[in-house]
Amino acid sequence: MGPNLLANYSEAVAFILFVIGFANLLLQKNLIKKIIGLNIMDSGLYLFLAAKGYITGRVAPIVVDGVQSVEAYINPVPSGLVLTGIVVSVSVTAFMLALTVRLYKRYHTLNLDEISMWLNKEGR
Amino acid sequence: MIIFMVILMGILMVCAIAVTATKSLLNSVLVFMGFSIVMSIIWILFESPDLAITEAAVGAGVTTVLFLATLKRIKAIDLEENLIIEENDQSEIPSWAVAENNEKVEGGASDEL
Amino acid sequence: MDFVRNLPAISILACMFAAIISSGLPRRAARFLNYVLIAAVGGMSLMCLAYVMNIQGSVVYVMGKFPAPWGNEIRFGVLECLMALFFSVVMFLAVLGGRHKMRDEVAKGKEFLYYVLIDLLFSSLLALVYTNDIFTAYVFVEINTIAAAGLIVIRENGRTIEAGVRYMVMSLMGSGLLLAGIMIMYDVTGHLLMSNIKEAVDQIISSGEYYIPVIVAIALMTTGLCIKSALFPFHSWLPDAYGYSTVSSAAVLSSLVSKGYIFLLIKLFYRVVGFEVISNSHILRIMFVFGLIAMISGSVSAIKQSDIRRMIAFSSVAQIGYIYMGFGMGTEAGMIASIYHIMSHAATKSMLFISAIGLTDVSRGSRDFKDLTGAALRNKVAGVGFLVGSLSMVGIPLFSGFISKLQFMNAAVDLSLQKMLPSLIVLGISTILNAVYFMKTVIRIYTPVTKVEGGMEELTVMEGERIGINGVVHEEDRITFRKQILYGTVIILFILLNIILGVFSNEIITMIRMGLEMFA
Amino acid sequence: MSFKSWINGEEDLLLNNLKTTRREDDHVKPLLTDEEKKSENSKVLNKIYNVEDNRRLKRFDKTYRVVAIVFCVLLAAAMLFTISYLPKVGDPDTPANSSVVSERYIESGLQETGATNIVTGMILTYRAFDTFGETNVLFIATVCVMVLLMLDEKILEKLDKTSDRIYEPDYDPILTLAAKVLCPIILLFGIYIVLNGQLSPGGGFSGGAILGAAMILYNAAMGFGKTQRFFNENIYKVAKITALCMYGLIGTYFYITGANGIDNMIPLGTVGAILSGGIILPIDIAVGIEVACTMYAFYALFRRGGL
Repeated sequence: MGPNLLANYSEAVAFILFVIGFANLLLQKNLIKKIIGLNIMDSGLYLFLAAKGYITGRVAPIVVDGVQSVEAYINPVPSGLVLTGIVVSVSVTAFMLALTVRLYKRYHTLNLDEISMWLNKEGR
Repeated sequence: MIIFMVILMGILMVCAIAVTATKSLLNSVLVFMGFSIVMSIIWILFESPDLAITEAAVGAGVTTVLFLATLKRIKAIDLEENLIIEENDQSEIPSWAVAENNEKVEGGASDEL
Repeated sequence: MDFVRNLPAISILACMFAAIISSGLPRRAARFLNYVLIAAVGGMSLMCLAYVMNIQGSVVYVMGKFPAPWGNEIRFGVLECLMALFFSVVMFLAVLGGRHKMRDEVAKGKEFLYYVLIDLLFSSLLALVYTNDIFTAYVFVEINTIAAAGLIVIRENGRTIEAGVRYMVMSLMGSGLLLAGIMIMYDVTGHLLMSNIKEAVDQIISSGEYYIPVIVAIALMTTGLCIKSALFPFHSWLPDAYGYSTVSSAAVLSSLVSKGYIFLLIKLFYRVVGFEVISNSHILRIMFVFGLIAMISGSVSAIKQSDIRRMIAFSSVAQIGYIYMGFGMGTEAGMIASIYHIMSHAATKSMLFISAIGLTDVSRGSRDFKDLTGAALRNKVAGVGFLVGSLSMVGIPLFSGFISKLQFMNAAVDLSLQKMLPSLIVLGISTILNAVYFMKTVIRIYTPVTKVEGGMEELTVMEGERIGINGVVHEEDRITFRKQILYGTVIILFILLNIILGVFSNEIITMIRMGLEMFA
Repeated sequence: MSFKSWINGEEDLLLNNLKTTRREDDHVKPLLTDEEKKSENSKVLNKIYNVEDNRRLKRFDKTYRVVAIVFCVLLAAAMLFTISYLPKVGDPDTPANSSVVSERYIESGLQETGATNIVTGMILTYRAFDTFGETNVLFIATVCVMVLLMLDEKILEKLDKTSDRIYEPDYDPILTLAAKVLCPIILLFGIYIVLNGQLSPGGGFSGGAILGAAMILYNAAMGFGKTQRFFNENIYKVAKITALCMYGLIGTYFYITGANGIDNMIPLGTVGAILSGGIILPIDIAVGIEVACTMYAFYALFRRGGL
């Protein structure tokens, strides 16, 4: 075990969230919950990245009063990446929800196992 | 500050586990909305106001609305299904024998969607 | 600066523009734009290939005015241009080959959306091939995933939608792991550009600080891409997705989409972490084992199928196993064999899917083996296409599959004993299994129906109807070359492509070797 | 016209005007007689209640669960192990925080991009290609949702006449009034955020999402009829394509001129004014329109099946 676990508690939380979301994605039968799990997984990752960019005692990277020294602002790169990531995850969520609606219309269930049962009955 | 952060992180974890544990889908969607709002507060604490605005608008706003719209849509499909079964008792015909697009024809002018 | 250097960037942007504009165009215009676009991109890639062959080196192109490590950049050498050219050729043929089925398969008002999806998929493939920025790669991986899922579900029936859900769930797990890896990598190196990351990684390896995070990050990224490219335990979505989607989608998905991820993986190995680092870690060994398992299990599942398209789909699982086995060998020869196999498999598999549709067309749409009896005699072109594809898959000389198997054998012989023996044995077994299921099909489709005697009760209702009492095949069940000139031409072009890959294999392998040298 | 075919079950007016005759190569089993159906049903039932089969399935399910849980636990352990070796949070000297990359973004970002908000400046100029890709992710997601949920124009009209209330409340005075009061404010706030992207937190994506949320609220309160007066499918198409093309053209101009060493003709403007930031402001506006359209389109497609 390395030395920094306690100092990095926010990252630990982030990755625990990631794993919770991942487990939801793997284990939940219900599609809606799977999708929520996906969102939690992504949020965990973004939390990790945002925590990485944070530097104690510095402020948000918006230039005020012409101060442009590195010592004044936090790292702007992670914020940009997370911004991209959030937009990606909302698109994915919308697409998955649309798939869910169609599946429900066809099979009247949200449970993936039952759906595969129907498919088995259809003979594959 | 650190204590506040720790508390918020704790709420995040509780929300994440609660989503898994709740039976009702509506509840889990609402809990997820709470999760997003807590997340946006955390981002303010991490000095990323851009993310906080985006998360509040996208995560707590639009995503939740989409989830709720889906749930409502699903409920509507269920209602139609019940109507159909009551009107003409077709339940013994396995629905897999009916091609996808004429599923709802029996219901007459039922409201598809 | 030479104008040619702008072409890769222009080709990516042109694809995006075409997609955006197509979303407001009627069906025919969107289709025409799509064809023009793919042909133009092919031409541009050819020009780039000639250019980099001429200057014997790779070119870095900065997107915007800010140089590395601040801005995005793309980078192209021989291998990238070759791949782009090849992708556009296969894409063009696959899209053309499925054109006559489009009306049956895609709902009426949605055909233009199909072309939007194809355009964007193509742009993301090109971007994955050319990019030199790891986060750009992530964004385009997502575009690729969503576009591929859209191509699966555009044929709206229950199975494709279910397969689409499974595909998305799998892929999103993969994307999550990939993103986690990228983030840890960014954290310990401070860069997002591949070349800069490599410098930082070299420093980390020599100094030893942050060694564990780097290894974990590589493992996460590799796992993510393996999941996305349907390596063995993660292939559950694949047969339904390939088996029930539209023809062009199946051809494009099997031959190009997973290959885009695999190409990104190669890039990761060579350009981000360096091949020495990766071959000293255990990651390659794990990949090797999974590749071997995939080769066997994919073939075994394919033998069990009675549905021709699902059989071809399962064969894809086995072929992806081949590619990962080549990576797992950990030598340059193995890598070259894998890259060659990417091309040969892409050319062959899309041809198989497209000829399979020709065969099922003349069997009243049935895809069951029983109903396919004699299909090759009713549709000669498709039959020849399927025959050539099967021969190439099994590894008969003159066709591309033979060369890739030869390359794998050559690469395997140089390995240490504990890797050589399993790879040679599994290659042999897998070839036999390939032969079993492909030749079974070929024999079945070339068996004339009229010769079935006394076995009438074995035939299905449909077949009985078709054969009639005298065993005469109805005229409308025959498809001649003259009826479907476009389809026939596409099959012939595919056969030519396969033979070109087989005959000019030396030149192509030289190019791949050259490309790998200038890759890092 | 199609009434007869509807009676015969060949065409479904409620759905996508699809012919419901089976598509040719779907290989649906031929229609069964009653007895065959019964035997088929019993076969299915036998399969479902087959103890042996079920046991196998259950065993598979159990192993799957165990393997998945073990994998997740291992993943969590590996992650925590990794984190313990990562640099500390909040430390200014980590490789990421002290690298030349962020240094230049902060130190000369203002001069090179003209944006006070360094994050917006970074994603729209330094890493512009990423962001264009991201906009395309949104675009392709709309396309896919349209593939799945869009219904035909005729069916939509018919549906609207019969049953708008299933999706919308009839006339809810509280909701309507609240929407009347809130919508203008939210819209103004969204426009403010879009236009001030280069100066203050926000930018095209967040502002666009807020605009989209306002439109969703208006729609939820007033119904589709009223929304369509100012935002229907044609306007949506024109707005979306124009915005994306504008972004694409500006982006392409920026990439090509930048890479070939040609000077950029777009002036950076005075720092701190609204009209500053060179390419950032027009891109922000384009992105804002695109995101707002996309968010609203998602909602409309989910609720109604069309815009």
